[in-house]
Amino acid sequence: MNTTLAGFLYLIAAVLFILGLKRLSSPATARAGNRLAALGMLLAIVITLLDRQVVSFAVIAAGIVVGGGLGAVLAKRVQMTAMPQLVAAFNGFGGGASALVAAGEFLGSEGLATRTVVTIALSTLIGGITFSGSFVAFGKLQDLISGGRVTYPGQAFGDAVMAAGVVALGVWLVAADSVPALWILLAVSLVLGIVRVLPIGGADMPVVISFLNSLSGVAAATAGFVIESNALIISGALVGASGLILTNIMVKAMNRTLIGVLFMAFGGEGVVSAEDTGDKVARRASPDDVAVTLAYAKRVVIVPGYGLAVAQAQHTIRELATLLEHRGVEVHYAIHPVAGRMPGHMNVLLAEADVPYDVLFDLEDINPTFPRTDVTLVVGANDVVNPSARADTTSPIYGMPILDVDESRMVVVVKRSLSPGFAGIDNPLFYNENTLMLFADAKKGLSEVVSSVKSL
Amino acid sequence: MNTTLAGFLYLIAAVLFILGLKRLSSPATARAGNRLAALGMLLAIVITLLDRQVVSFAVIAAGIVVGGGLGAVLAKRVQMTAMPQLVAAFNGFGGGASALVAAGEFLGSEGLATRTVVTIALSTLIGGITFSGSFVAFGKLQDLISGGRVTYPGQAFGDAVMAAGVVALGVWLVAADSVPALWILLAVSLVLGIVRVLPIGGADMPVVISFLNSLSGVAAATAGFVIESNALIISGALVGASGLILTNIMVKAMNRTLIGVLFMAFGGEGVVSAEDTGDKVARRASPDDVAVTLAYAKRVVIVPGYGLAVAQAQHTIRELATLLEHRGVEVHYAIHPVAGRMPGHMNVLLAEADVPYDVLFDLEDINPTFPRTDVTLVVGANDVVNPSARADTTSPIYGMPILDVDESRMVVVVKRSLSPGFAGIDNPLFYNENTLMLFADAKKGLSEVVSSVKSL
Amino acid sequence: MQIGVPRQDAPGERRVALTPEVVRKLAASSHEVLIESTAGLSAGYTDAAYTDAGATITGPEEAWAAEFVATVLPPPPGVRLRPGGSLLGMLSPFDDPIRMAELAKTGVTAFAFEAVPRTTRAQSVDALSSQATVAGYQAVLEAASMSDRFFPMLTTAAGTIAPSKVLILGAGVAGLQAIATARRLGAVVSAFDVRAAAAEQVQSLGASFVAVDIEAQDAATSGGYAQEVAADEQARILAGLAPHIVKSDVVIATAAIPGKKAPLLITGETVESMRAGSVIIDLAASTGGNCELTQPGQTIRHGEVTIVGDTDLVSRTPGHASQMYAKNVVNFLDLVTGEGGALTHNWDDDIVAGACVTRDGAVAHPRLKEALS
Amino acid sequence: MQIGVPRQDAPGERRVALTPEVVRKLAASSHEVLIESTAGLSAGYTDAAYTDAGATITGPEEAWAAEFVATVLPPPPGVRLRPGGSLLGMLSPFDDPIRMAELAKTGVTAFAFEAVPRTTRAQSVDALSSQATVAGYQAVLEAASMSDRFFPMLTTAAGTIAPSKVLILGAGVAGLQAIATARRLGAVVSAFDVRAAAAEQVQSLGASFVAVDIEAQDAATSGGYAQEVAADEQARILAGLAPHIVKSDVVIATAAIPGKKAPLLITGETVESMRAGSVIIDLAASTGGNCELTQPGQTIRHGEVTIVGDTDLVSRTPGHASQMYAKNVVNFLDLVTGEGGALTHNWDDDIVAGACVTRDGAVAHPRLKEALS
Amino acid sequence: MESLLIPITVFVLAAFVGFEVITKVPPTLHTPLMSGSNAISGITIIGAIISAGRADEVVTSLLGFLAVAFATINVVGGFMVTDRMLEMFKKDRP
Amino acid sequence: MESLLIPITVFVLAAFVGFEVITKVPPTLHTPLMSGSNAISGITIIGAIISAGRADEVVTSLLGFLAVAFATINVVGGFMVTDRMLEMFKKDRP
Ligand SMILES: NC(=O)c1ccc[n+]([C@@H]2O[C@H](COP(=O)([O-])OP(=O)(O)OC[C@H]3O[C@@H](n4cnc5c(N)ncnc54)[C@H](OP(=O)(O)O)[C@@H]3O)[C@@H](O)[C@H]2O)c1
Ligand SMILES: NC(=O)c1ccc[n+]([C@@H]2O[C@H](COP(=O)([O-])OP(=O)(O)OC[C@H]3O[C@@H](n4cnc5c(N)ncnc54)[C@H](OP(=O)(O)O)[C@@H]3O)[C@@H](O)[C@H]2O)c1
Ligand SMILES: NC(=O)c1ccc[n+]([C@@H]2O[C@H](COP(=O)([O-])OP(=O)(O)OC[C@H]3O[C@@H](n4cnc5c(N)ncnc54)[C@H](O)[C@@H]3O)[C@@H](O)[C@H]2O)c1
Ligand SMILES: NC(=O)c1ccc[n+]([C@@H]2O[C@H](COP(=O)([O-])OP(=O)(O)OC[C@H]3O[C@@H](n4cnc5c(N)ncnc54)[C@H](O)[C@@H]3O)[C@@H](O)[C@H]2O)c1
Repeated sequence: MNTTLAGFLYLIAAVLFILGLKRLSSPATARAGNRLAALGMLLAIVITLLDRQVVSFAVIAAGIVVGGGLGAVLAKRVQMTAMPQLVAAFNGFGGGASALVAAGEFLGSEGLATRTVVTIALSTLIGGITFSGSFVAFGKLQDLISGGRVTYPGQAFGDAVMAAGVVALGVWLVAADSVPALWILLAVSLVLGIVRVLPIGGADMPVVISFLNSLSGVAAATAGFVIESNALIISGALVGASGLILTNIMVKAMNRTLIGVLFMAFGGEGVVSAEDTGDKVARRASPDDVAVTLAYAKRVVIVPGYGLAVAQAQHTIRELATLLEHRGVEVHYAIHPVAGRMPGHMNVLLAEADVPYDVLFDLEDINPTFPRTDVTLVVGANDVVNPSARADTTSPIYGMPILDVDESRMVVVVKRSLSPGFAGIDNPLFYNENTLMLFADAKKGLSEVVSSVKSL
Repeated sequence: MNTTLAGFLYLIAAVLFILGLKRLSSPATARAGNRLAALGMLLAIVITLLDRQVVSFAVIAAGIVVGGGLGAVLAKRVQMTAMPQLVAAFNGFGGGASALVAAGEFLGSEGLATRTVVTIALSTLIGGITFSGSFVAFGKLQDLISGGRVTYPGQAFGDAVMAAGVVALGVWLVAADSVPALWILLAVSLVLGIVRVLPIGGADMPVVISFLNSLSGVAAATAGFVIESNALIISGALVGASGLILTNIMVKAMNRTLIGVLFMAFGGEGVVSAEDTGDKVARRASPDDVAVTLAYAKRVVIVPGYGLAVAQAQHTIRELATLLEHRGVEVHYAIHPVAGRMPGHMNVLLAEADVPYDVLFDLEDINPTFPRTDVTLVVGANDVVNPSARADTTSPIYGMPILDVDESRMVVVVKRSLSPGFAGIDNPLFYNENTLMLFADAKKGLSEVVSSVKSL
Repeated sequence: MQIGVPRQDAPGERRVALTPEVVRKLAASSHEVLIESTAGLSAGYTDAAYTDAGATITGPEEAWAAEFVATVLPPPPGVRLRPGGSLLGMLSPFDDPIRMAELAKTGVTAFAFEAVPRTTRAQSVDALSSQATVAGYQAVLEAASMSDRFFPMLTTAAGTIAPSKVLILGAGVAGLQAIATARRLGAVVSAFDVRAAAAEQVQSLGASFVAVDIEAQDAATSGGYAQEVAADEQARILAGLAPHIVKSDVVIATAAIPGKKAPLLITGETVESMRAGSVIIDLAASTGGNCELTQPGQTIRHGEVTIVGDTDLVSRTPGHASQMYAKNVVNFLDLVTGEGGALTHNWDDDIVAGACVTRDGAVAHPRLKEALS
Repeated sequence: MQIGVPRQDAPGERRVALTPEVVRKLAASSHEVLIESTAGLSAGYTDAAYTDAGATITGPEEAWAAEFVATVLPPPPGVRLRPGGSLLGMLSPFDDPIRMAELAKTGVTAFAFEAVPRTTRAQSVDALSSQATVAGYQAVLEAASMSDRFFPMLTTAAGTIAPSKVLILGAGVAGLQAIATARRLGAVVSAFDVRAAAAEQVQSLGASFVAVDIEAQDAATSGGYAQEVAADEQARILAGLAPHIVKSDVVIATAAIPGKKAPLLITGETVESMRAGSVIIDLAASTGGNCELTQPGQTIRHGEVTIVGDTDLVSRTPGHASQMYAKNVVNFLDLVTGEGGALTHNWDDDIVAGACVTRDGAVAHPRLKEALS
Repeated sequence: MESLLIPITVFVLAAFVGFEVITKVPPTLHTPLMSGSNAISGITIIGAIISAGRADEVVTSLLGFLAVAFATINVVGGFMVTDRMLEMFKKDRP
Repeated sequence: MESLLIPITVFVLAAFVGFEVITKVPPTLHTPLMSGSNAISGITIIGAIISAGRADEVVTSLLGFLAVAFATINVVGGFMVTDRMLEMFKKDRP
C-alpha cells in the first residue's frame, strides 16, 4: 500500500479514537463511542497488515489468534463485579506489549540512532512498570495479594536506588547499545512496578489502574517514537493525557490527591475512602455518584427526617425531585409518623416547598413498594429507618414500625456523619452493602446533587 | 538560529496560543489568557526575525512600525461601543495579510510544487474573502453601509457563476502557474466577500465577523502550508476550529442556524434577532446573557409581578437570588402595592418561597435606590414598572406611582412576549436602551438562568 | 380644610375612618381634624393618640358637620351634615338609591368608595379592595377555628390527618385573599368564578380552578365586574358546583354583583348533603348571601353544618382594616385638594368624577340617575 | 374484651375516646365496644355511626363499668368502675396524687397517658403529643382571629401591612406546632425554651430562637422534660424575655414542667407595657399559667391586652383531636392485649409498665409513691 | 534531534486533544471510560505486528509473537469488556 | 502528496484542540474571545515577515510591506483591544 495513503488512513483511525473517547464520556453515547474506537483500531490493524515491512504472517496470525481468543473469552466470562481487575490485567498486557515492541526493535535492528535508543529505553521502562504494576493491582483486587499496604523495609531508600539504577542503565544502553543493559532495565522496571503498587491500599486500586492506563498510553506513544508511527504517537498521547485527566477526576471524587494515593503508605495523607467503624464499613459517595444513581433510576422514594428540617433543605429536595421527574423518574415521599421533632414536622416543611400532597405517602402505604424501588434517598432521617427496630430484639426501638428502606435496591443516605439520631442508637442501615452515604449538610449536599443532575 | 530549536520554540508559541484561548473562555482568566496568547505571538515573531531567510529588515521594520502604530492607535482610541466593528477591521487586515503572503510567495518563487500552488490559490481565495467581507461588516456596523439586506439582481445566479469561476481560476493557476490568474482570483475573491456579506442584516454582523475570523484562521493555516510552517498551521487551525465553535455558540444563543444567518436574505428563515414593533426595537437576551449580567452585578433588585404568580416561579426566583447572594451580590425585592391581582399577592408567593421579610422593600423605600442599582430583574411585571405613568400625561395610568426601574443601570425583563398587562397599555420600558428582554415563561426562563449562573 | 371623623355606631362595626398615623400627616399639611370622642377605641386607637397626632376631640355633631366628613358607613338617619360640605365613605349608593337622593337634597357633595372606577390608577383609593382583603383573610381564620378538622395535612404517630378541602366561590379580591390564606394554612383549595380571567388568577395562587360548563364572562366590558347569569347557566352552575361543595370541609362564598342581589350558589339541598361538621362562610350575607340558608348577621347550624352569615368579619381585624381604610381616605383627599390643602374638587380627574354620587343638590352618578328614573 | 367509652361531661370538653373508624377495627378483632349514648356527638360522631361500626350504645353506668374503660379525662367523682377492671385515659396522675390513691382503692388497674415514657417507640401511644399538637395549632388560630392585626405581611395599594410578631414560650410539642402554624400564616416567629435541644428544633421550623443568658438544660437526663430553674436563673429569664414579649403582637405560652406548677414567664408589669391590642394565649393555664395575670378557663382583658386562659382549646377541633386520641388508645390496647384480643397486661413492656399508675389496689408509679409518702 | 520535532509536535497536540476531550465524566462511566481508553492504548499492536512481521531470528520472533498476543488481548478484551459494561446504559435513558 | 501528510496531521490535531478547547463561553466573552482569537490568527505575520525579508523586486517588497503592515495591525490592535475589553472583568469578581 502507498505509504502516504496509509498515513492518511492512520490519521483517520486516530480521529476515530478521538471521537470515540469523546463519546465515551457521556452515558448516552458511551457505547457508540467505544465501537467507534474499536472501528479505528480495526482500521489501524488492517492498514498495518497491508502496508509496511510485514513479511511473515505466521507469527502474527498465531499471536492474534491466541491473544484474541484469550481476550474474548476473558471479556465474556468474567463476572460484572470482577471488571476492574480485568481492566487491570488487560492494561498490563498492553504495557507489556509496548515493552516487547521496544525490545524487539532493539534486538532486531542494527545501528539505531541515539534518539531511537533513548525512546526504546523509555518504552521498555514505562511498559515494564505498567505490566507488573497492573498485575499487582489485579492481584489485589482479586484478593490474591493482601489489600493492605505492603512495603519492604527501607523502601524509600530502595526505591530511590532503583530509580537511580534506571537512569544509569538508560545511559549505559544508549552509550553502548548493550543488550544485557536492556534486559536488566526491563527487569528493574518490572520490580519497580511491583514495589510501587504493593504499598497502595485496595480501595485505591481503581485510581492506580487508571494511572497505569495513562502510563500505558505513554508507553505506546514512546513505542511510536521508536517505530516512527504517528498513529501510535497520537493514540498513545491521547490515552496518556485523557487517562491522566480521568485519574484526576477519580481522585477528586474521592477528595484525595494523586500524590496522596500513590505515596500515602509513607506517612502523609491517612484518609480512607470508606468511613471505618470497627469492622463495619460505610460506603461514602460523592454528589456526582448520587446524581447518576438517581438520574438513571425508574422509581425513587425520598425519606425526609429531622436533618432535612435542621438544614432547611426542603426547597432543595423539592427541586431535586422536580428535576428527576422531568427525566421521567417516579418520585414519591415517605413520611414516617415520628419523623422530625413534632407531629407533622415533615408536612410543614414539604408544604412550604409546595410538594403536592398526592406524592406524600404514609408508612403503611409506602412500605410494600420498597422492593420495587430503585433508589431510596434518606435525607437527614435516622431512627425512622433503623432496621434494628425490626430485627434486633434488644434494641430500645424494637417493635416500632419503620420505613423498610433497606428493601429497596439501593439506599442513599444524606447526613453529616455517622452519629446517631434522637434515640441515640447506632443504625446498621449505614453499613449495608447497598447503602451509599453522602456525608454533608443536607442543603449543601443536595444542591450539589442538583447541579450534578442538571449537567448529566 | 538552529531550525530545530526554532521549530521547538514555534511549538511553544503554539502551546501558548492554546492555553491562551482556553483561558479566554472564562471571565476570571480571560485577561491572563489574552496576554499569554500575546506572549506566544511575540515569541513567534522574534523567532522568525532571528531565523529564516530574512535578509532585509527594512521593509519588515517599516511594515511593523506602520502597522503596529496604526493598530495601537485604533485599539486605544476607539470607543467601547465601536469595538465590534474594530474587530471586524482587524480581522480584515489579517485575512488580507494571508492573501498577500500567498501572492508574494507565488510571485517571489520559481517552479513551485503543484501542491504549493494549490495552497497558494486557497490562501488567496480565503484571505481575499475575509478581507473584503470583514470590511463590509465594518461598514455595516459603522453605519457607512445600510444595515439592511442589500442584494443585487439575480444574485443567486451571479454568485454561482463566481463560485464556478473561482474553481476555473484555481485550475488555471495550478496548471499554468499564471500570474494574471492569481490577480483575477484575488479580485474575484474580494468581490465574493463583498456580495456575500452585503445581504446579511446588521444585527447578524457579530456572527458574520466571528465566522470571518474562523475563515481568517483557515487562511493563516493555508499560508502555513504554503511556507511550510507548523506554527502557522497549528495556530491557523486552532483559530479556524475554535472560531467555528464560537460562531456556533453565538448562533445558538440567538436561536438561529449558521446557514440561516449566512443565506437568509434569500428566502428561508425570517427571524429577526430583535423583536420589532414599529420602529421600536426590544433587545432580546438569552438566559446565558442574563446570567452573566446578574452574576457580575453588585446590586440587583428583583421586581415580581403577576407573571411570577402565573408561572409559579417563586421558588425559582428565590433560588436565583440565593445563588447571587452567595456570589456576593446584594439582592433586594421591590414589591409594588398593586403587583399581582390581589392585595399582598407577591407577599404570599415570596413567603411561600421563604424569602425573608427584611429584603422586601416598598415602593417608597426602593425607588431612591434604583440609580445605584446595577441590574433590575423584572419578572412578569408590567404595569407597575411602566414609565408612562410618570411621563405620558395621556396614559390611563398617568400619575400612579411606579417602580422607577428604568433608572437602574440595566433592566432585565422576563416575560413571554411583548403583550401588555392588566391595564392593557404598551410599556416603553421594553424598548429602552438599557433593557434586555428574556422572552420565556418565568419559571422556565429563570431556571435556565439559574443553571447558567451555576456554571459560570 | 376641616375634616370630621365621626364614630361608627352601627352594631358590630369597630373600624374608624382615620388613624392617628394618618391624622399626623394631615395635621402637618395644615388640615384641621375633628375626631369624635372614642371613635377609634374599638380599633385600638385612643383619643390620646389622636390628640397627640394633632387632632381635636369633639362631639358627634361637630364631627358630622365638618367641611369634609370621612366616614366608614353611611351616615345614620337623622345626622346633620353641613350643607355644601363634602362626605366620603362606603355609602352603599347602589344598594339604596333613594337614600342617595335624600342625601343629595342636603346639598352635600358625596363621594362613595363603591363608585370609584376599578382602574389600575384608582387602586390607592380602592377601599372596597382593602376591606375585601381583610374580609377574605378573616373568613379563613373563622372557618379554621370553627372547623372540627385541621386545615393542614399532618402525618403523626397518632395517624395521618388529611388536609381540609376548602372551596372558594367567587374569586374577586376577598376570594383571592381567602385562597391565599387557606393555602398558607395547608388546606387543599379550589375556587370557582364566572369571570374568564379568574381561572388564571386562581392558579397563580397555587389553587385549582373548578370548571363548570358555562361560558366564562369577559369582565373587561363591565369594569372588571361580573354580571348576572342567564337562568340556564345558573342551573348549570348549581349542578356543576354541588358535587364540589358536598366534598368540601369548608366553603367560603364571596360571589357578588355590584348593586344586585348576591348570586345563589349553594342550595339548601346541597347543604343537607354536606358532611357533619362542615362550615360555610358566606361573605355575601349582606346582599342576600350565596347560600340559600344564610341568615345575614347570624351564625346558624343547619343539621350538622355551620353557616356563618356574620357581616362584621372585617371589623374583627379593626386595627389593620382601619389603617388601610385611612390610607384610602387620605389618598382620596390628595385627589380632591389642591395646593395648601384647600378643597378644589378636581372634577377633571376621572376617579373623583366617578366616585361622586351627589353634587349640587342632585344625584351625580349615571347609574343612580338611571335607577331613580 | 369489653371496652367502655363514657361520654365526657366536663364543661367545654367535646372529645371522645374512640371514633367510629377505630371502633370498626376493634369490633373486627372481636372486642365488644360499649359507647355511652351521645358520647361522640360533640365531636361530630353520631350514635348511628357507632352502631354502624359495630358498637353497642349504652347508658353511662355500663360504659364506666366495662372491663376496660377508655376515657379522655379522669372519671368524675362518684362514678362506679368495675373492681379488677382497667382504665385508660389522661388521668392527670401527678397533678392530684390523692385522687390516684383513691382510684387505686377501687381495685382498678389504671393507665395514664401522662405516665407513658417519651421514647421513640412510645410515640404511637403518646396522647400528650397528639393533643398538644391540636392545642398548638388551635392556639395560633385563636390568636390570629383575636389579634387586631394581620399575621402575614401584605404590600397593598392601601399601605404596607407589617407582619405580626409572634413569640412562643416553651418549644415542646404544642410550642413547635404553634411555631409551625404561625409561620404558615406568615408571622415573624421567635421562640424560647430552657432545653438545650430546643434551639435547633425551633430553627428547624424556620423560626428564630430567643437566647437568654442562662445555662440551657440537657433534658436527656430527665426523660426529655425540662426541670424547674433556680431562682437566679428565673430572674434572668424574666429580665431577658421581657423586651421580646413587649415588642410582640402575640405571645403563645406553652411552658410546662410535668407535675409542677407552670413556670412564670410573663409578669403583670410586662403585660402592662405591651402594645394595646396584643394577645397572650396561655396554654399552661390549667397548671397555673405562664402569665401572672392568666385566669384559667377565662379570656380576660388587662388594659388593652387580651389574655386567653381558656383550657378547652383542644376541644375546639374535636373531630381530629378525638381521631388522634382514639388512635393512641387503640395502639395502647394493642400493647396490653394478646392473641384473640384478651387482656394480657404485658407487664414486660416498659411502656405498659411505665403508664400504669394504679395496680393491685395500690398506686404503682414510683413518682406517685414518692409524692404520697 | 531535527527529526524528533515533528513527532513531538504531534505528541503535544494529541496530548492537548486528550486533555480537552474529557472534561466531566459521571462516576458510573469512570470504569468504562478507563477500560475503553485502555483498549485504545492497545494501538501498540501496530508496533507488535511490524515487529513480528519482520521474521528474523527465533528470539525476535518470539518477542514479536508475545507482543502481538499481549496487544491483542488488550485490544480485543478491552473493547469487548467495555461494550459489556456499557450495555446497562442501553435502555435506561428515557 | 507525501509531504502534505505531516502538515495535514498537524492541522487536524490542532483543529481538534480548537474544537475542544472552547465549550462553554458566557455571552459577555463572545466579543473578547473573538477578538483575541482573531489576534492569534494574525500569526500570518510570520509568513509576512518571511515574505518581506526576502527583499526581491519592488513588487514583492511592496506586497511584503503591505502583508507585514496588515498583519501587524491585526496582531497589535487585536491583542490591545481585547485587553481593553477585558479590563472590565478585572475587579468585578468578588
Ligand atoms: N415526630 C415527633 O413528634 C417527635 C417528637 C420528639 C422526638 N421525636 C423523635 O425524633 C426521631 C425522628 O427521627 P428522624 O429519623 O426524623 O431523625 P433522627 O433519628 O433524630 O435523625 C436525624 C439525623 O439527621 C441528621 N442531621 C442533623 N442535621 C443535619 C443536617 N443539617 N444535614 C443533614 N443531616 C442532618 C443527623 O445526623 P448527622 O448529625 O450525622 O448529620 C441525625 O442522625 C425519632 O426518634 C422520634 O421518636 C419525634
Ligand atoms: N394587586 C391588586 O390588588 C390588583 C388587583 C386587580 C388588578 N390589579 C392590576 O394588575 C396589574 C398588576 O401589575 P403587574 O405588573 O404585577 O402585572 P401586569 O401588568 O398584569 O403584567 C403581568 C405580565 O406578566 C406576564 N406574564 C404572564 N404570565 C407569565 C408567565 N407564565 N411567565 C412570565 N411572564 C408572564 C405578562 O406578559 P406576557 O404575556 O408577555 O408573558 C404580563 O405582561 C396592575 O395593573 C394592577 O392594577 C392589581
Ligand atoms: N384595577 C384594579 O386595580 C382592581 C382592583 C381591585 C379589583 N379589581 C377587579 O375588580 C373585579 C371585582 O372584584 P371584587 O372583589 O370587588 O368583586 P365583587 O366583590 O363584586 O365580586 C366578587 C367575585 O364574585 C364573582 N361572581 C359574581 N357572580 C358570580 C357567580 N354567579 N358565580 C361565581 N362567582 C361570581 C365576581 O366575578 C367576583 O370575582 C375583579 O375583576 C378584580 O380583579 C381591579
Ligand atoms: N420521644 C419522643 O418520641 C417524644 C415525643 C413527644 C415529645 N418528646 C419530648 O418530650 C419533651 C417534652 O415535650 P412536651 O411538649 O410534652 O413538654 P411539656 O408540655 O412538658 O413542656 C413544654 C415545654 O416547656 C418547656 N419549659 C419548661 N420550663 C420552661 C421554662 N421555665 N421556660 C421556658 N420553657 C420551659 C419545656 O422544655 C418544654 O419544651 C420534649 O423534649 C419533646 O421533644 C419526645
